[in-house]
Amino acid sequence: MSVQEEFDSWAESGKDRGMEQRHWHTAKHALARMPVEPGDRILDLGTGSGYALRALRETHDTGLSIGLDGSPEMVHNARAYTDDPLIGFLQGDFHHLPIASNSIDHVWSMEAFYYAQEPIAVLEELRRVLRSGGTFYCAVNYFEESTQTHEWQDRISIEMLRWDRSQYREAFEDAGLIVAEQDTIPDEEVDIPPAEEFPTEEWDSREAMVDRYRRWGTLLTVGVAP
Amino acid sequence: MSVQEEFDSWAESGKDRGMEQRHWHTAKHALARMPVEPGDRILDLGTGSGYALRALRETHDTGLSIGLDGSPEMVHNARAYTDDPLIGFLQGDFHHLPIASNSIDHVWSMEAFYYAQEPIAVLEELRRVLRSGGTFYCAVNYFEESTQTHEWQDRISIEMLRWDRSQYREAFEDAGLIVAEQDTIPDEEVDIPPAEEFPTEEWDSREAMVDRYRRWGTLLTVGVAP
Amino acid sequence: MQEDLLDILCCPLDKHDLELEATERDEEEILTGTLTCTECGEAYPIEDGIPNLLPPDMREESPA
Amino acid sequence: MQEDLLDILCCPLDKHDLELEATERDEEEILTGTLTCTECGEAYPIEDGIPNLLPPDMREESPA
Ligand SMILES: Nc1ncnc2c1ncn2[C@@H]1O[C@H](CSCC[C@H](N)C(=O)O)[C@@H](O)[C@H]1O
Ligand SMILES: Nc1ncnc2c1ncn2[C@@H]1O[C@H](CSCC[C@H](N)C(=O)O)[C@@H](O)[C@H]1O
Repeated sequence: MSVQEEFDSWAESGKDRGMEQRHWHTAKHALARMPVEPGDRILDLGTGSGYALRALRETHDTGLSIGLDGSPEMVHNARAYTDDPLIGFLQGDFHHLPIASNSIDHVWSMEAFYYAQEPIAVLEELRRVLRSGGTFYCAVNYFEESTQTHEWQDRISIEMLRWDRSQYREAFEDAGLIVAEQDTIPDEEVDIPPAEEFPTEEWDSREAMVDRYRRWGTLLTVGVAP
Repeated sequence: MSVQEEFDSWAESGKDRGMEQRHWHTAKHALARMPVEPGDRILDLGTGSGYALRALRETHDTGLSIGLDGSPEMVHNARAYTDDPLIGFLQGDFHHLPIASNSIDHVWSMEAFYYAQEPIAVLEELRRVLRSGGTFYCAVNYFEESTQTHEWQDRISIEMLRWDRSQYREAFEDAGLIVAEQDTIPDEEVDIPPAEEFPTEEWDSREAMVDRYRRWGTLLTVGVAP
Repeated sequence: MQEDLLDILCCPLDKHDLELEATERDEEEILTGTLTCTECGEAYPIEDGIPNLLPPDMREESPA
Repeated sequence: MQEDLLDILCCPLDKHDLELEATERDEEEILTGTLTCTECGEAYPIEDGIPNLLPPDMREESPA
């Protein structure tokens, strides 16, 4: 199954909105850190339902922004969720960005970067499209230290990149991005039931669930184009 | 009263350790975001008790680092709190850093920057001492949006800079630093008594205390040397 | 697709400018049309207001 | 003061290198001495192991 087909089926079954809701718990904290000024142009890499661009429009009055996704159903839905003329959606591939050099102020990406099959090439593309001083906010829930997430790979046919914190930092620097910040943002909102309710349908133990959400949550790496 | 005398008297009365304890609530979160690699050289601007350098040595195995402070009593105490040979303390002034150009990997400063009488000159000095790609993590509790802190100025004879978030961003950029992040970090640890215990000795209302600690906390601005 | 987007978009293959040919518009934007690379001549479709700027070999034909 | 610090330190006024004259040491570091700017000749004291690199006009005399 191709990336497009896989995510088309997610979008068709409403998973785009489900992700929006779940990812928002930590995404909002990462988004709040972005040094976005009014009029800035944002690229959302693997935009899904497009919520990040909608949020940045509301909070920062951002300029013409692009939500890019490989899945036609994802961008189709994303487009239907807003009629803001300053948010455009398009189908495109991480490795071949259809975006002019130095034209983007900040790039956001949540739960999408690890689908890159050639991550350094993607980072180099991002560096190309970013203006000097622009940032790449890269947020992932699937990473080496968060061991409870490792099994996600079994549920999807696309190969997922399982880097640890230092591999993210090194790859950013290899691609010529300065690493300005790295952090894990706990998900404090997901409801964790009391111990006696475990095992649940999804979780063997309360400890495992705490490790996934409260201990690790989302890994944020911030790169800056020099 | 000069800056030195003011802070000498703080250090003599144990306020250095008191600040360490209180500032740690939010400082630890900001420190955890720094992209510090083993061997990195850190400058702590207005080091007080020197806790930040001690923490970074422990967590990141940092290299030879400098705690700078104008107050001889502060650095005297700070030196007594550690015998780590890779942490050096010295007396110096923010505006005239006795530090070679491009020699520092990252600069940390907590609750000190707003004492700068010529903040742009200080930022330019920081840019000079930072290597390209190095960061300045600037944390302050006293800033425009956190209105409950404004009265601090009445208790100290040194003029304090009361910038808002955007003034911090603009000043960093004026000095040639890229702004990679800005965030407010709530203090979730300070104990806020139930409503019926207000007014307390320090606080008129519970709302005021919540606004100061949980709503605003510490303003972090991260600059990157290009 | 907003016409202003043309300023930011480029060919995913060689990064050259794109030329717009709109076949259907409403008050705000282009609904159907083609974006053609001014250098390599590759054509990218706009359908339902959404440009498909995947490299041609990744483009899956829309089901009939 | 660790002798290695000399690599990073400079004169706060003209940013030139400093020359160390140590008058008291223990196994690890310099306890008393002077750092002198190789360019402007300004001398900065080291006391109790701590260099005072304030610009001279900000230096307060230690109480007798
Ligand atoms: N190589 C690639 N090029 C373009 N999009 C890709 C891609 N690999 C994965 N994607 C897209 O990345 C998205 C990941 S799902 C995450 C969606 C959204 N950012 C959120 O936080 O909810 C999917 O919509 C998928 O189609
Ligand atoms: N112009 C200046 N040059 C050097 N140090 C200064 C200064 N203005 C203020 N300071 C120092 O800045 C410190 C602020 S108090 C904060 C101490 C410590 N960072 C903490 O978080 O607890 C004081 O120790 C004071 O002596």
